[in-house]
Amino acid sequence: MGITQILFWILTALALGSALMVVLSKNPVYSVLFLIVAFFAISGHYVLLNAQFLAIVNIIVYAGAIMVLFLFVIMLMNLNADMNLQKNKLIRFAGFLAGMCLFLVLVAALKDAGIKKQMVQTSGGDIGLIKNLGMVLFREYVVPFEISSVLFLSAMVGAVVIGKKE
Amino acid sequence: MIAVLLILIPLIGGLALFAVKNEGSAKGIALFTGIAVLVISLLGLSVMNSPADLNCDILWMGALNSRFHVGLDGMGQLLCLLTAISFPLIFVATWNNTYKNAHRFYALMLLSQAGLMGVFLAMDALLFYFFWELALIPVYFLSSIWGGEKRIAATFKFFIYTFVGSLIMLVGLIYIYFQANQSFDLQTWYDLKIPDRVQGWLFWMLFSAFAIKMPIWPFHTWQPDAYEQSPTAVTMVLSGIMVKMGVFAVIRWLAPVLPDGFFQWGDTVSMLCLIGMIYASLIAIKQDDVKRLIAYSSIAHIGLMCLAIFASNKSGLQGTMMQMFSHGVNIIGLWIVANTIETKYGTRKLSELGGLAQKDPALAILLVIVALANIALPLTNGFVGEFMMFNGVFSSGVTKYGVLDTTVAGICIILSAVYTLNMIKKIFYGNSNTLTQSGTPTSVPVLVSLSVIVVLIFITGVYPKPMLQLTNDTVDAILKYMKTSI
Amino acid sequence: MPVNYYIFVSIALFCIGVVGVLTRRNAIIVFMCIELMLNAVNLLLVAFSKMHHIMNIVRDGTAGIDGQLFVFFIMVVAAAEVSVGLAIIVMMYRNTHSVDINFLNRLKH
Amino acid sequence: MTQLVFLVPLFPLLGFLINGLLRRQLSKPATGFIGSGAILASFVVSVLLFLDVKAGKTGVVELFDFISFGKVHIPFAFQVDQLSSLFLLIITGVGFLIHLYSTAYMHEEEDQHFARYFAYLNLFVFSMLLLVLGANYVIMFIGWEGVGLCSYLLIGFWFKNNDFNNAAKKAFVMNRIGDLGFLLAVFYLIAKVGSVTYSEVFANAPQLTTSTLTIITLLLFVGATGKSAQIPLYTWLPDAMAGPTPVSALIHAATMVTAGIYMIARSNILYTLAPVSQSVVAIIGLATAVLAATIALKQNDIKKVLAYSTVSQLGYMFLGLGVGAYTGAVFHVMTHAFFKALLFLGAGSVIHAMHHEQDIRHMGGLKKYLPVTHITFLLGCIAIAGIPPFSGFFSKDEILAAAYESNKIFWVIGVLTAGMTAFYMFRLYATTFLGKFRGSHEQEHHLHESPAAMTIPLVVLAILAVAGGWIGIPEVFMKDGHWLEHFLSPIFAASYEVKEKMHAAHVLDHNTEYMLMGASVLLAIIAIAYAVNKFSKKPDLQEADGFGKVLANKWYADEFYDAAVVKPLNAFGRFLDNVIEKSGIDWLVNSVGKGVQYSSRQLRLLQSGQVGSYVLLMIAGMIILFVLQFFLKK
Amino acid sequence: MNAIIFSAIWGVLMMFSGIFIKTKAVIRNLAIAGVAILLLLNMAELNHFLLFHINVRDMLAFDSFGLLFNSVAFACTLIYLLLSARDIEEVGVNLAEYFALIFFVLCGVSIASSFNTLLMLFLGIEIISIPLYILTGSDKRNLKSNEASLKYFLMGSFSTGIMLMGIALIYGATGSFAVASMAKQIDGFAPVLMAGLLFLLISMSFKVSAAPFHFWTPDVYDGAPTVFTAFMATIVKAAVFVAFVRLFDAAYGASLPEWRLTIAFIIGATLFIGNVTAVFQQSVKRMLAYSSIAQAGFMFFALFGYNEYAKEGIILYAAAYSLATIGIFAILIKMKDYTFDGYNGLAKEQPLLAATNTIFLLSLAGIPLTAGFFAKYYMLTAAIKNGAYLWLIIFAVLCAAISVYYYFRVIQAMYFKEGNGQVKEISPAFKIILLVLAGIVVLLGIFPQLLLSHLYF
Repeated sequence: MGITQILFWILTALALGSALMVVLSKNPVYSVLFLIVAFFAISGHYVLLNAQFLAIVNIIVYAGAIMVLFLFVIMLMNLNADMNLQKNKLIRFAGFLAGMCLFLVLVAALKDAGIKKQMVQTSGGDIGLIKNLGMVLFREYVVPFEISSVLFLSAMVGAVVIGKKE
Repeated sequence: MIAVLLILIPLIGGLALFAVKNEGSAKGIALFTGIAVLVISLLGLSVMNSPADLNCDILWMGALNSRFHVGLDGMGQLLCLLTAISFPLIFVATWNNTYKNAHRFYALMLLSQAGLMGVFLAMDALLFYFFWELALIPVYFLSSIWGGEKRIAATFKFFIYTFVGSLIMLVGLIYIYFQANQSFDLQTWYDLKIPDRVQGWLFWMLFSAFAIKMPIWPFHTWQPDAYEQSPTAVTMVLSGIMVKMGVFAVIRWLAPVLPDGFFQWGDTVSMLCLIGMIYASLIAIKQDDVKRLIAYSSIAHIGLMCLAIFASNKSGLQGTMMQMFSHGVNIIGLWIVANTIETKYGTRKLSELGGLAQKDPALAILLVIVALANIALPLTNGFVGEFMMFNGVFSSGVTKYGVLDTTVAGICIILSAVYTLNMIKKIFYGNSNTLTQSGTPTSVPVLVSLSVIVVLIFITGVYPKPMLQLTNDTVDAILKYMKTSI
Repeated sequence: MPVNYYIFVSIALFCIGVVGVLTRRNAIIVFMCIELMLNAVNLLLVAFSKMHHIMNIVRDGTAGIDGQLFVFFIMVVAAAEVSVGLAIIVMMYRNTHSVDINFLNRLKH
Repeated sequence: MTQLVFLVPLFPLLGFLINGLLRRQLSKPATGFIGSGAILASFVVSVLLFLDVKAGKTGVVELFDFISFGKVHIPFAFQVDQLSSLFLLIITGVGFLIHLYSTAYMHEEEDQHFARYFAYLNLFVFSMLLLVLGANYVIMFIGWEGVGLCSYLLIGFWFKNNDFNNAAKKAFVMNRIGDLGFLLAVFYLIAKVGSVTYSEVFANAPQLTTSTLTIITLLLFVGATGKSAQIPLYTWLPDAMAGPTPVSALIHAATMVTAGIYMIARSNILYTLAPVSQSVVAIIGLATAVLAATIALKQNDIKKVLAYSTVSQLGYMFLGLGVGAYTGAVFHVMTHAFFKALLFLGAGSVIHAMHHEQDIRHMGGLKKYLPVTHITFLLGCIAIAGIPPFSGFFSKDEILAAAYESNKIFWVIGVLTAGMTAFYMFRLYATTFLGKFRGSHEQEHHLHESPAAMTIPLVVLAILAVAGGWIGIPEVFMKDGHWLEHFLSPIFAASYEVKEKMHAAHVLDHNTEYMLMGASVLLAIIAIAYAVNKFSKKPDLQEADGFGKVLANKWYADEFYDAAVVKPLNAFGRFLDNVIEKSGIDWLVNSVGKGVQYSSRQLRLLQSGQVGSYVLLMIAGMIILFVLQFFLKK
Repeated sequence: MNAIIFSAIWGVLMMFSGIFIKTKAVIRNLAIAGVAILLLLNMAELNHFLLFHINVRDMLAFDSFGLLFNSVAFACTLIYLLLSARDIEEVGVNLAEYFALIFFVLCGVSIASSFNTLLMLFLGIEIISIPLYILTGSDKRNLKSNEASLKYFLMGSFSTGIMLMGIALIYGATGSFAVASMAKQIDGFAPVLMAGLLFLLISMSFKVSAAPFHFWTPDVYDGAPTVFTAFMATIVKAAVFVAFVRLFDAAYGASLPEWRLTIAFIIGATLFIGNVTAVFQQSVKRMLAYSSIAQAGFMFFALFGYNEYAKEGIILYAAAYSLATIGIFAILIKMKDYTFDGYNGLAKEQPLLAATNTIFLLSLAGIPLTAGFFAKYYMLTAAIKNGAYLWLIIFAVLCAAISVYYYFRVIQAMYFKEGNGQVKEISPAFKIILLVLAGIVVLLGIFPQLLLSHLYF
């Protein structure tokens, strides 16, 4: 087992564990913090896959910007100790069960032997570098890039419409 | 040309009537339109009866390969004539009825006429379905707006019931469309050979719509309620013409198109018809409401027609056609009387009436004639049709049970006498009571329309030859496609 | 690494997100779980991207790069969604002083 | 002349139309004149036709195509031959007399009802003529149903009385039951022969199998039982006495009820070829004769007695047909028409005089008040009792002789019935005309002989009742005395031919025949003597008891039908309406609607308004789809 | 391309118009003019007239199918704005922003109808969804609107997650996002592809509110301001369907028989739940929400029997359904009482409204002589042509019969029941446009090829 494998398993354990904690934490603030941990773990996977750009963006955008926004909102609303968990144990259990079932079904559906042969290149390949990504993004993907500006515009207008005091 | 006019005139008349607010002129225009249609229909029978005059075939929807193909064959002529005669009669007979928003009433009446004409004229399956539904909508509104107390529920039941049937029919029609190499043309369908097994279930898809429309037991329960609750003028349309749509459709769109399915299920359907006939007759005997009585009697009569169609021979089919016309005329006559009594005495209960023959002898005589025609007394129109139908059933070559069927159906002849005479007795005979004491002779329009009906009854009853000749070729053609011997 | 490892990890993360959506009532936490689901997808996309890269590197030097670009677009959209989503949650909080997703329950049946 | 046969029914039809349409405008004399005149005109044409036929000129006149489909053609055609021309004479002749009689009898009615009466009566004659004249079974059926209709209309002529209406309805419905049999027979003919025209049917009859013929003839006979009031469909006829008395005379005695006999006589070849049917006809006829005679013994209504007597006599005629005495049956039809019409008209005269009293217990001693009526009625009674040389004797004797030939038991029962007939007729006569008057004073005060319009027909009919039999004097009395048999022989020729083929003809020797006649006449005389003796002095006024009560109540036949058929049918109808229709089919239909609404109410609960449960359900849906797509799909 | 660019530009324009223009009428007219121009430009592109020549690198494909649908969508929007633009003013103060958002949605619609890669599909769907979250919650003081917005947003994002999972798996299996390459996968990746397609199918089903992923629909349609419900329930839903059909063109079409059972399940559930639940509703608005679910069930037949009839049919269905529903909503907005009883006696008070409403309802019910008939007809034809699953088709027509029940309840209330249906003030122009709309519905009901023949130019 090489270093890559060891790192893979450590990061995976970290990601899954913190993801579970997001769901299980009673305090929303803890949830946010665990989510940030999970994001870092995922970024670690990106690094492992030599997707450097995404690793950085993930940390900056997700862990940095978005999660801070979440934290900010939670703090603003002073929600750190409220009715976190569903009072109805039955529904909670049902939810958990449904999630597990979904997982099992998906695993059962995808456990086909054929896919095991395909390997993922780790710590190599340079497509994840900013230079290469940028080249393709602004050549091939310029139309979607521009169109996503419409998305931003509408999100911006929306946030204003919703947030503005009348 | 004739065919198009038959649809177009009532359509235009109906649409124009929405704009006429005055009740009197609305009635006048409606009657005028009705008579114009009648004239056109007669023209088609007499002078302008070359195929070029009678048919019209233009492309309607290229993508679907559907054509606006309307035309008149013998059976079409007969039913269009019935429709054309019925509406003026109905207008005249209900001349003294007053309706709120009369112009709309008459407009919708004429629209339903256009729809009915379309059904009888369509030579293209999609067009046929189109008109099949279109005829229903105005009637739904007519009944629901101007009907009796429980009109909304009753007519809605009627609507849903028939709608379910026709949707299932639509599925069947589309299926055949693909079988026929994407064609809706009637002739193409006639030449089609669909596998037996497919025909077996396809038959029910089409027949369910027709059975509900006719109606065949046990799909009939919409009918008494609808007849009872509709304004009588609409009931006349419903029972006089609309139920014929079902019979007509079986002859034109079912039997020649799906002959194998037709024969496979012939005995089953015949049994339903027979059960329905006996059942309806027995219930009719116990009815106290004139409208319901006539409604059940109609079920029994239609059952016989359906039975005769399934006999699949010339006598049965021609008898059915004859009877479609006769029953249409006769039952309208019965409704006219029912309407007259209801408007005058405010009741339809047999038990509350009596002794009207003293007060209103003319009406009594006319009713007796119409009622007797309805129970097929010889020399009236009803006899010719029923005789031929019974004979057809009896000598049917496609079933082993012809004799049995005829005998059981024959019991209805007896039962029909019972309930008809009961009705006559309870309305007209006996002593008058407080309600009927104030009776006055019937108004002229009613008498005129009834007289016309009586004249028709005798003309077609004594000398049915022209009508039989009219339908002769149609029947031969249909039998040819059904591949049974004539 | 075999690709099925990544697939199952992603699915696991995804399902954890789903369970979170199912079991939590705090709108913000629910939303966070949805973000977790998106991240699971991102991880999967990157893994596939590298898988396709190694499969097709001979034919095309930049093979598999569109997977990573797609992740980029997902982040973009996620960011936009977050801005709108938080605005909606804040609006609701303003009106009801609650972020319980079941608190408002006027629309039903 | 034959070509003008259409005139015969045309006159009554015109009479019907004129009287019917102008009933408010015409005065009574005008109406009466038109009504009777139309029949008289027919009678004249009939006589001319008869003469033609007698000269051998028979034929079929085709007026127009009535119904034709495929290979089947049913023309509207009239057949003029011996049988039909004879019936024409009876119908128009007796019919005219009764019309004439009616002008006086119905004089109390209002103008329009008077006209209505004559219109109906003319319509009846028209239908009856169609029945007789038709050259095929369908035209016969037209008349067949038409007379039924007229019978219905005339029985219910006084429509204010609901009992009368019910009687009318009963008559019509029972006739219809028979008609169904008739129709089925017609369909059988069409199916087997391809034609309903007499000539073709009879020509093809030998080719048909016996079973087919048996079925056809039995079905036809069902029709006859309805129209001619035989077991089991006879109960309408006594009730039909609700109609005006001349109507009873014309329709329910002289003409309509004999339609069944006419029909079988017409189809004689079919019956001859189907011996089973013949036996059935004979047995039913005899049974009816006995049954009706027993009932007549205890009836107190003057018309009811006559009605049961009619049923009984009709039974006789069927017996005659059944044993192959076609001529005899037709002969009896004719004589019966004379004397029964006479009796009914006489009864009408009595009723007229008694102000619509019909119960003989309230009569008595009318001899002196109504001399003409009395004499003619007595003649009629003697004729029906079968005393030679009155007409009834000849015709009845012919039937009895044939019965003896066929089966001795038939003869024995027949003779006993004849004795009963004599008994109850003279019971009637004695109670009515002899003894003391038992009615109210007011009635007595008003008693008077009827006007000439009524007595003239009585006299004419009396003459016919006495002398009518002389056209059929049996061989034993006079060689070639049976003129009627010669006249009708072309009609029955085929039958006789077949019969001779089947079993060697053995004609009764003269001694046996004398003996048979003697027995029946003797019995009749004894019965008459006993009856006159008993009832002229001490009429039987009490309610009957014991077996007599059973007879007085007509063997409880009506009650039996009511309990066995009418009530169950009504109950079944109610059951269908209330249970099957309302709580069965309609309930089912409605519960589809209710079911949709119910599931709507339940289904909307899924929409709980909670995001958590929505997502849960969505996940469940996803799992289902995955399972479907991955694991269940074939 | 004309439409995408122009709608984005006009959206921005509308955004700024709120700052510079204070008169509501001008803003309104500007928006209407924008849609009209949009419509014209799109028609022009349908006739091969392009404003811009942009190398889209196969990310988008402009074929007559998508363009024709765009035209239908824009025309519907135009009618919608003509009928209901005044009512938008009553929702809140941010009039210009609402219009801007509508234009952005239209931009998303244009993308969804012409995408050629899953990336564009994703972006298109998101561009449609995000403004709708906002519009749903635009009635800020109204708790129902808040609730609807939150539910819509949470469930919408959730389904976005599912869609992305699907796209990721498809990418994994095929190595490309291009629609054209979706049919073939790397060896051994068949289950991955199928799982991906199934995820995609589920999320698209969510967007078109097919059962069992429809739960958001009634609540959101009910809670959103009625004017925006009208927009969401018609144009947007149709657009997603068109996107769905495009997806089927390549991805599912190749292996359609494999998908029939799943789709049949969805159709059955959708028809049943939509129709049956609608029966019980007391509010016409909520009934229309369920009705839209039911109609989606019928539109699904286009996917079920994917053939030439399906493509023609979905356009016709989109037009028929949108036009009729817009009309019904426009009248509903004018009602003072949204329950069925609120319509009682409307025929007497407002005969024209009642008459046109009747035509629209008949169209939804699929009665001949209205566009709705041919729409349903095409769907049935498409399904029957394959000859399989006839029971499903029978079930569908039975459900259509149930739909008559709730549609006709409105007609019954208007015509047959006593009462005086209260309406707000109605301008003559409104009536005229309604009449025109009804005319179009009837015209398409007699000559559907007026619309469909454009598909083949």
